[in-house]
Amino acid sequence: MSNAIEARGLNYRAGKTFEIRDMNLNVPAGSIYGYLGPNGSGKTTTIRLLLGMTKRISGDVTLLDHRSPDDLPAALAKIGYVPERPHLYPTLTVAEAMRFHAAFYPTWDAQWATRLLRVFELPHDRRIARLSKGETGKLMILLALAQRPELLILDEPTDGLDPMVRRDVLAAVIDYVGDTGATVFISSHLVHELERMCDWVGVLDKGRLVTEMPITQFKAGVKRIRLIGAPEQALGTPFELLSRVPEALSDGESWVVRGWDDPMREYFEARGAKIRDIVDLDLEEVFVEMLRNSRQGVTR
Amino acid sequence: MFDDIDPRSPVPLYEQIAARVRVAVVAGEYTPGAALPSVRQLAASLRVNPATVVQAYRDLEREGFVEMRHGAGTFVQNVAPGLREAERMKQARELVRRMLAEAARLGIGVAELSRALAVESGVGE
Amino acid sequence: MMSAQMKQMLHLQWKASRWPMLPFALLCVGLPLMAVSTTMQAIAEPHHDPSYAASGVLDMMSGWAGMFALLSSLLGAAVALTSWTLDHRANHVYSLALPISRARYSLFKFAGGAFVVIGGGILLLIGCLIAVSVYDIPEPLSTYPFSLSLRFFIGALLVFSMVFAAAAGTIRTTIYIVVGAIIVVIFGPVLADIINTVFDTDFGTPGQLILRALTDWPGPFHVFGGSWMLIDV
Amino acid sequence: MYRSLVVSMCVLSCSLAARGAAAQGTALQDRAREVRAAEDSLLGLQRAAERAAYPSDSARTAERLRRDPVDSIRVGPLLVVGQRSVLRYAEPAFREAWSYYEPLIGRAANRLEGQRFAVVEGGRNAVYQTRDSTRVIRVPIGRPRLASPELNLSSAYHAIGKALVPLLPFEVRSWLFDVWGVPGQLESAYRHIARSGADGTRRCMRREIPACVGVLGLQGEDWSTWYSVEQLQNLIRNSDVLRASPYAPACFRNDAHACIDVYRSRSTRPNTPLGGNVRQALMLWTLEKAGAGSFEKLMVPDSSDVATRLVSMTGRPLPDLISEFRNDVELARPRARADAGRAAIAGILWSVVFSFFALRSTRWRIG
Repeated sequence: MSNAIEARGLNYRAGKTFEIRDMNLNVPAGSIYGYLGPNGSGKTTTIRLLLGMTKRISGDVTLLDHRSPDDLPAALAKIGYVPERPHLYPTLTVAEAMRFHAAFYPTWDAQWATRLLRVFELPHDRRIARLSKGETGKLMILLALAQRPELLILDEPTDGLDPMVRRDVLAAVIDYVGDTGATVFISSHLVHELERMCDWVGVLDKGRLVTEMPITQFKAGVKRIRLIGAPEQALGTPFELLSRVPEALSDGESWVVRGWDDPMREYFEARGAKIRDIVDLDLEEVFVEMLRNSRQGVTR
Repeated sequence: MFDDIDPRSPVPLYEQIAARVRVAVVAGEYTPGAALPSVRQLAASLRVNPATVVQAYRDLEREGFVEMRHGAGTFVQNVAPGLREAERMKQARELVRRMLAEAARLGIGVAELSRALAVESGVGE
Repeated sequence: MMSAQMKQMLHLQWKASRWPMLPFALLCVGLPLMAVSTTMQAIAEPHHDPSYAASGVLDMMSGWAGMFALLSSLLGAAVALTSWTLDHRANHVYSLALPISRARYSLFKFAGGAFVVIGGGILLLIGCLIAVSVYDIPEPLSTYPFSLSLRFFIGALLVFSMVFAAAAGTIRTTIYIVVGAIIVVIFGPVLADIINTVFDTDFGTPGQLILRALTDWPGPFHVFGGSWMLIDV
Repeated sequence: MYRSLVVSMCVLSCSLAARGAAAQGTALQDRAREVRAAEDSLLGLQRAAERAAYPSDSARTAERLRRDPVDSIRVGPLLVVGQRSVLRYAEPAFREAWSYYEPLIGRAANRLEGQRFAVVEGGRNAVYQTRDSTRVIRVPIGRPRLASPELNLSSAYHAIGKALVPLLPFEVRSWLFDVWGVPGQLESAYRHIARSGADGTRRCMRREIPACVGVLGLQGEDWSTWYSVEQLQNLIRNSDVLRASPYAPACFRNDAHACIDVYRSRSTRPNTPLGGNVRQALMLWTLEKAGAGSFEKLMVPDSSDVATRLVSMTGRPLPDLISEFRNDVELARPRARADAGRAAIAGILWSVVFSFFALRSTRWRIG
């Protein structure tokens, strides 16, 4: 098994406005895969398509070498899933929800579940309906982790949680991954949150997987270059041009490029452009430029 | 010690972690034989990918700063004096390089900079 | 032995339906007591000729019969609704992520609901047995606590399974069912009339046909057509 | 969304149960009355329709008659007249009813030669007229898909019974309340006996055969065998007219004769404890027991009472006969338990069917 999740030619349509066309998604086994995209880009829909909760028009999905949806139960036994919104039965207490969950997962680790319960400071006898948002989020993570899955699918697991809870939740996930080497597929629109933990990123925009690559490659040599007298045509660049926009206050232009290396200055000097500045960019800025690029269809 | 790890920095996370350890070792913060935090522990507390920590430790091992004993953990090596000096110099030059880059952006010349350095360090003492 | 999963599903059903079921539990025990006690009070009134006790009891009991049937179908419907509402509330996401097939999950749910319905039947039986043992039933009447409770249980189970099946579907399937029923009821007679006049045939109207098909043996509603009397000749 | 479905289902089940309960109480023994009521209302409808159709709408009538002409069939000596579409359903009912009566009434069948029965479909107007409307017996017939076939059979039994009643002497006719019954009414008879509070019926229930003979009206109007003195006192107490009788005080002093005098003084009588249905059931039961030729003995035009005729029909002593009838009626007691078992089987099977639908619950729920 080289890929924990594999989608080939996935097609889906909802109404007239949203569609996923021919998506190919590969989540390497053992990776922490950050699934990035702005709100409404189709992250949750993709996950539901993968897990066989939403019916696709066509395409093949393989989860941990099990085909979806025919062989879903076998796959789901090894998948811990935390949806974006609370999905647990609200009338059960925390302890009851744990017992319920345990009955369905043969790999359930009761000892660890108890420990997580203490770490997360969850009141075991309180009904889920009366838990705070943070507590519910922690319980969802607890259930998904204590079943000791091979693949964790987390859909915006920290959305709307306070920083303390967020930290606890992510630490628990990483602790588990460090222990078992499980694959994590984590979706978020909060880029910086994923930045430190992911080793793969997939960027989704309006139902289209814009890019999918290791994060080192994604971030490698990404710079903002402020130019005066930028060339009209950006042909034969040694780097990858993500976007170019005129500067607001001067007559220069601002280019965002990837794969930059200092000797590439020559490219501009040869074309009579003057480099005013070269600035490092973080993942979030790369992400934003990436989306701008994909939407405007700037020449590469 | 790892508090100022910055995922937004263009410097890769594993490099940042390795650098912190190197500094600690050469500064004598870690004495030879001391145990580094386990991969799992450090990854969870930093909320970084465990693979990142592993890579940092591997780099450190290759450079001779630490030793990874299978199943037991990662321990600080007795660093050769030459290596220690070289590392200190490397850190110093890195600092200066960063200062120069920032100064260049602000249009500050080297002369001004060295004057400022003298003033600042004089005041500092 | 009951599997751990079934046990948990039962527990879930219990937690989801215990408060809505409380009034039903009280009614199940209380209805037979109420029926028999009011009947006995009525025939014990001073101006009531005691020699007509039997016919008085029969008349009163046939009046209560409808209440038993109503309680039975309400119980079934309520159990079915409580078994699915929790899933509907979160779009079934949790159950869909469980590593069991959808059919198996539905079967678990069905079994859980059926247990609650059985509980209702047992409570009614208890109520009936208490009622007929506390009061002297005038001769030559007989009491039918077991067959009434059986009928009650079957009626509740039937309505439970129907509503359960309807509620197991999506909103869309429910709309199809309702629209289909409306079309049959509204346009069926018109269509049948046209066919009957044009071809000189004599089908009944679909409504009548359907009603007969539903209520005659072995139609699904046959159980509601029989005797729902706790005390009968 | 499915809540409305639930509500309508509950309403349906409730109304069905109400119907079932009502049927339990009354339908069986009242079937004959229902048929008669339906017939009467049909008659009115038919007359009204005929008035409307003649002559203003004769063209339409002619058209209807052309499409569905009036025809007749013979069933034994009987002549059944009606539009072909209705005759289609009337014929099997009449054939079955006649096959029941033919061996019972034997040679008396000749007396029915040419008796006409006009079959009328419920809900539609008859478009033909009959020449001699007094001699014609109108029979409401329904389409078997709508009305149950048993209802048509009951109609036919009833119609033939109507033709039989005029053949009987006065004593028998009045004892039967001028109505010939429908076979297979022993269960209904049991219900009547169980419901009746009269002292005689209660004693009959406890196997006192003379009491049975009394409440069946086989000893004439012997009220003392019908009601106990206390019951008569109760009845008198509840009626203003009877209470005002000069014999009433004596009656209240437990003078049984005085109680009867109370009724006599007002030229009235207490209700018979058992209605016509039980007597009609006894009559048919006796005919079935007695076999061929017994109907002729019933027809003998002398003034002998019903008891005598029953004895002469069967050749058995009256208490013996009534005891057997009583036993047969008790055996015909409705079995609620067995009925529940059958309903349970159907109910469980249907629940399994519906649960199968539920198992096909889709997993495509979102999006």
